[in-house]
Amino acid sequence: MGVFEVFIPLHRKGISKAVAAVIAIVIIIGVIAAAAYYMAQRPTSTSTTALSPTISASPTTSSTSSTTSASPTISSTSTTKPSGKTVVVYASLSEMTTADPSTEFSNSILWMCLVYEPLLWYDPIHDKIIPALATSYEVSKNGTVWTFHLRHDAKFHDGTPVTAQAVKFSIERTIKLGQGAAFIWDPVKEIKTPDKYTVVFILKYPAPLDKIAASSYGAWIFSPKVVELAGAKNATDKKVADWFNAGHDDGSGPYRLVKWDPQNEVVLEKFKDWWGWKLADYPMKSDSAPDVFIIKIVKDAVTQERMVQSGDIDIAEYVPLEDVQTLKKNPNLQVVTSPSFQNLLMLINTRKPPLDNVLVRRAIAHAIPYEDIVTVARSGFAKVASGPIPHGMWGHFDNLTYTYNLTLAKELLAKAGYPNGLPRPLLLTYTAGDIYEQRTAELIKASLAKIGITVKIRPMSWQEQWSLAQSGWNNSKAAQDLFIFYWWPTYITPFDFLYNMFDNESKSFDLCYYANPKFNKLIEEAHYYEGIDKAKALHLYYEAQKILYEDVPAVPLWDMVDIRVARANIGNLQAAINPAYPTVIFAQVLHVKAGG
Amino acid sequence: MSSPSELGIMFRLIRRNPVSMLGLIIVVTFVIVGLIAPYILTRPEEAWGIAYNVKDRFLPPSPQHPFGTDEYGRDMFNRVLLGTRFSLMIAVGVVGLALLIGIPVGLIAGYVGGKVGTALMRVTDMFLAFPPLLLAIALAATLGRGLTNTIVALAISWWPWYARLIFVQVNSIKSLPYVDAARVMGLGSLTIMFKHILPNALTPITVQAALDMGSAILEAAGLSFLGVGVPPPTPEWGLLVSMGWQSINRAWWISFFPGLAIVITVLGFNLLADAVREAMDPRLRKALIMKGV
Amino acid sequence: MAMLEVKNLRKHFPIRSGILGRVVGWVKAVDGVDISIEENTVVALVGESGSGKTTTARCILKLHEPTSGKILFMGEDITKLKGKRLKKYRRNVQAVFQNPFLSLNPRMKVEDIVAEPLKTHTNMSKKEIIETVKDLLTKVGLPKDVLRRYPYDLSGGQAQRVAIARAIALKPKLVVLDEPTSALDVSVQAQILNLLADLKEEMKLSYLLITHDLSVVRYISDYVYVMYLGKIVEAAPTEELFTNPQHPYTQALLSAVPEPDPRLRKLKKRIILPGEPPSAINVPPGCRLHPRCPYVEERCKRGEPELIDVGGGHLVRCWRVSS
Amino acid sequence: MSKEYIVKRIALLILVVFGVLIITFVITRLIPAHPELLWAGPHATMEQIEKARRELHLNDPIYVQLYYYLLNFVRGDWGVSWRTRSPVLHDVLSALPATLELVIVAFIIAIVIGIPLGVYAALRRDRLADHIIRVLTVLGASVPVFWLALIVQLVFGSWLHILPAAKRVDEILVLRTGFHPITGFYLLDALIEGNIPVFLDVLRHMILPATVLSLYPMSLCARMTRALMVEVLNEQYIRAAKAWGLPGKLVTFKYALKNAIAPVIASLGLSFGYTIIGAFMVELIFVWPGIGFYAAMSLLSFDYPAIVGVIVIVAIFYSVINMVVDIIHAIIDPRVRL
Repeated sequence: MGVFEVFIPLHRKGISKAVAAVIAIVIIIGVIAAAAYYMAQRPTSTSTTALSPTISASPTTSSTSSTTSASPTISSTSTTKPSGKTVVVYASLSEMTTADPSTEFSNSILWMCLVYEPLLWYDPIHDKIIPALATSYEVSKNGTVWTFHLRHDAKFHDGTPVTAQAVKFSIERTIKLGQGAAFIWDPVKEIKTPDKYTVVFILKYPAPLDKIAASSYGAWIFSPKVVELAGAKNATDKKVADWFNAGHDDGSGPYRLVKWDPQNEVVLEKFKDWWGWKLADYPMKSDSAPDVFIIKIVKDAVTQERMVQSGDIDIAEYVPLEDVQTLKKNPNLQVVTSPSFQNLLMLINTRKPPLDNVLVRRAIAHAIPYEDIVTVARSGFAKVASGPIPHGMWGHFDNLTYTYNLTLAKELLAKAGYPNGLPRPLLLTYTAGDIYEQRTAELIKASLAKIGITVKIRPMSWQEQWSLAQSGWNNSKAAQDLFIFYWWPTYITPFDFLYNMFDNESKSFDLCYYANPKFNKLIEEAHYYEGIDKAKALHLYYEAQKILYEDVPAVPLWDMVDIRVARANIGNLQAAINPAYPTVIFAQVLHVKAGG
Repeated sequence: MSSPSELGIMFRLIRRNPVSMLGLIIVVTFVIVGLIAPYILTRPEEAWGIAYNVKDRFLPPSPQHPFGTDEYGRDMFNRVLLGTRFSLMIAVGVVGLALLIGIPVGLIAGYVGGKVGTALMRVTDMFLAFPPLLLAIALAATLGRGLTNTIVALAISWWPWYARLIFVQVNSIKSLPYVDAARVMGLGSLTIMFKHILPNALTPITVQAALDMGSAILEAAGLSFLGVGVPPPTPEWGLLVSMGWQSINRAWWISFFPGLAIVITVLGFNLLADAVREAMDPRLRKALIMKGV
Repeated sequence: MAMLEVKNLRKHFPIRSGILGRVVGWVKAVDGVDISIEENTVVALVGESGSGKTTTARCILKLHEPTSGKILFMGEDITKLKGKRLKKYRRNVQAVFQNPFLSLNPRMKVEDIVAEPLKTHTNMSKKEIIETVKDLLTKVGLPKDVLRRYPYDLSGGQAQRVAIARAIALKPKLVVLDEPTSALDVSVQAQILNLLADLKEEMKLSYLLITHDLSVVRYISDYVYVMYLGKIVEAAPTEELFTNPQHPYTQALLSAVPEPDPRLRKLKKRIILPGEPPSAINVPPGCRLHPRCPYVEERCKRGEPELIDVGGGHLVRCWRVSS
Repeated sequence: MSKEYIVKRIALLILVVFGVLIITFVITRLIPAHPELLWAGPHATMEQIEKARRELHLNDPIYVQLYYYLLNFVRGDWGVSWRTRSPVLHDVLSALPATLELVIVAFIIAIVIGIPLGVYAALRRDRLADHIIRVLTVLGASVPVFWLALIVQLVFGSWLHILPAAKRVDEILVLRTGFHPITGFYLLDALIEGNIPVFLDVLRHMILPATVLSLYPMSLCARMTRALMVEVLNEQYIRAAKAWGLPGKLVTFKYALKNAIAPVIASLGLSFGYTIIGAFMVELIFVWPGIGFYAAMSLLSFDYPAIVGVIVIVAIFYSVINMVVDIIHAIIDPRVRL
């Protein structure tokens, strides 16, 4: 009986106690409700809340659970208090991954771009190289010797200067570890350091090393002192990686890592000694950049939308696209769009009848309602693809779109010998859980039905889907017919798209099983000339894409347009976004105004 | 305990109570609509997901579109209507398959008994150690999305309940004299199991199973909502709610109406189940029969 | 040689306990029983509930596997029978159970119930079967219109007639009657007993009658076995047993039978055994009856007496008789 | 209360947990064509896939795989989630308090409202109030929890702005007041630290999800209470008590409720299973950082090590709760012992 005396105190003491208990519970609920109501009435804090001085500067943040900053307190909602610091909160959809700049190949790009610097930045919209740690560079005629000149005033966060040795050290560590994006350095035979501020790369074969050096992954420069700080034997010792992953950084960027809680938030604080702050005309900095930049993990779009509306966050990575039109009307908010180099394609199994017939593939290409897909799948926030190279990127051409023409599609199908449609249903796979792929797939199913092609759509986990597609190399009959597929480049070159998806040497991702020696030769040559003769390279890339247009191994569907919704007082947001570095907000160029 | 007039008594009891009658009406309507849904659609192509209408996206409910339209401009009323059929298929499929597995297991465990019976019931217990739906979630995640897979996943997490019920029934029936009589007559074990034991054990289980269909619909919807159930563009109700979630701020109706359909249907089954449970309570029934119901 | 001979039959049920189901003891339901039944005779097996009489019958019907002992039917040990020969045995030995409603499958019509043994054991055509079923029903005194009825539509007497029809359908040699009338109204009891007696003569049947109702025994049986706690304590031809009971237990049983003649009622002395019958788990040492026996002596506690023939087929298991 | 019963019940629990592990092994290791691919995650390198293959012992016979599977579970090595890149056991355990807090509050709501509702219905048996309560409780068991969560979130969070629509606490407030979770149970932590604003804020955040989640156990609780109260009220000694002239209400509470309580607790134990699965969906919708959210996110991204971890921990938890409920039930009502 013992248990229940505690639980229901009614049966022993009789009615008065029972009534008292009920009354007490009612009162408690009442108090809670009243408190809740009171809290609801309290005005919510507005954006760019200012922190009073106590986000501590000690970079010794350890592990995920503990926070270094000893209870930071926020003084008021105004930004301009003399003692206050400006804070910008950016909501990321995904958790951060690792913190090792050599091997990270995922979401941590979000802050690494602010904490670490490469030799160069790349502005793909204007096809322009922006100096970073290197102020200038030269390339030899045959494209195999690249010389970079470093700036003299750059410092790592540990206070040591950025030198040629540090560059060599960083890149060699990345190459030796051989993980993540290390493959970008594949062309490099040797790195030489003739003097303190000059780095020379000797290549095995010509490659656009300027763009490689500006890669979004694997190109970070960090201080050689990390070996000592980590208490490690050498650069590749696991202790170094552990030291990074415990939440330490030693880059040279405008911000430093002060809190590392990868599942909840990452706090960055201005690095006062950054060389860029002092340069008057450097494009990638602002005089009113935020003092503190917080990356907060908010895993769903609807919540991000609410939080940016209430001012709990300043910039949302992602809101439901359907709602963007409404958000644009809100005077407290701004909506910034920018091209993204992520595109969606439908890979066709070119070895499985009847899709081995190019006429059938062309018929399919002309039966897809590209405009409708963009409207429904992305609420208009995408561009109808023209070739596999996305809009805004060097190597993109505007005349490679297939027209949506059902009559033509039917004619082509009839010519291929299927006047009444295909004899068997086609299996289309897409990644389960991806709403854009799902909507695209549904529309393709609906429109192909109009020319007599039945499509069975099957959402699958990426792994299953990929292994199913892989099996197509041995037995193309067993594999899927159509495969909805995203691509985005590791570093910005058309070769990345064309080689990976359409060169049969690339077994991992040429999941059209497309093999065309002529095409392979064209893109190889184009890649060769990219660093030497851009015009010639461009022409070759165009020829290659025309072959794809005729052969239709895949149907490019749309190129993503990124949306950022931010509080209106976050200035210069457009310039802080660069499609070569997806999801990154370059906080150092933001103008943060008071109020909001 | 299992005379054919049992259903008659049950029906008389249900008719007496307006709330139970409501349940019956809902269930009957659901079954009828589920059967004829594909033939009464006004926009069948939109319902089946092979037509869309971009300029009619996100229209709020109106006489023309009673449940509004979705992000493809498809009429939600037609989608929900067709969804009735999928829910019916799932309900019947899950319960049917679960019976198909559960009955033999329970029957063998109960009739054969001994080590085989104990082993079978231990296995059943292990399946029952999972909270409802959890095992189905695990299975669905492994099998991949699809109508059949959803049914299989749910049925596999479901059969132990029926195995249990049958086991208990068989255990009480197998010691009845007519089973002894059958053995003395020289009938084989299979004949005894299927001719003498099973028909007498079946009534309570089939009634229970029919009423469980409501829960099957609810659980299938849950699987779809978690993204491991039926794949789009199938207009399964749970999936429709899940799909509408994305645009709930702009168009609440996309999620609202399919959810309402689930609520009403499951409510119907549960009200009926409630009434039947009361009717099967022997004490109550005796009292009512004596009153001359 | 008798038609059915039960020799030293034992049936012990294990008692299990704990998670692993360890056997912690045994219920010695039948503990060394010998019975023999001649052709066209009625043998009764009487005793209180728990005496093992039903278990004995179930062993004979092969509803239980005996722990040890032999059951010879026409000279053949049936305890290990399987397959065709078991089927042949089944054909020869049938049963009628106590509660007619529980012994008839509620989901089958009367015609199907009675036809079932015919379908199982003969190659008769459908038509022949129906004819046979009709004959059988007539034989047990049921009207034709019951054919299409379900058991719950019948009265208790009618239902028991159906059960009897089913039992005799294959013209068996032996029918085990397990309390065939105790669930019926008194008026119906007599009818059923008469029917059974008629059938016995007509079809040359033997009965093994299991009952605790001694008036039934006296009415129908030729020979009586009395069981107590798994053992036969007395056996004799019916009249001999009723007029000259030797074992204290039998005497007590008989004293409980209501005397039909009112003049004799007052003369009859009721013998009441003190206490409840001990459970078959803890069988008392020595004579099983000694804790309750009014004539208990020292020797009764020490050793168990043998079954002694006191003449005229009258067997008694009591120290008072054997000395 | 016999010791033997508890020992037996614990032995059964161990057996069941073992069974749960075997079933999950079969489902997630033997059914998929390439478990190593699922384990390694999307965009995994060949090296990572090979590593996963080695870790899963896929080149060994099945019984060896099973041996290592069980061994690793016992050792606490539950694999690494490729979505969060941290050990699954760590993820699961750190998410557990949030869910437990939510579920406990939901159950408190369920009991506090459900039992009085059931008692009231029983006292007003067959009258209008009883019928209304009956329909409401049946409704409570018929509403898909995810739909209700979406609707209340939309109405109270987005349209009326009365209550927070997502998350566990206002993080700016956390930052401002320097709140540091200790146990992971925020209500408790806030009280320990004397941080009243955070306490109230956590409570406010909890109202919507906990209420939605409490609906099912509340319905069950009310129905059970009603049924048992009706039965107990009919029993002889209640009539006798009335005849003796005790005040009616006292009799009702003192005797009837006391006798009805044990089965109600048992039924709440049973509804725990439904509630925890409901939490998967409710947490997903309310972005509640508990095990349900973790599970739902893992499902959406097919993060197998995490899915398996969640399934095992939830199944074990459920079995333990069932055992505890059984034992409590047996203490209260010795007749139910099996």
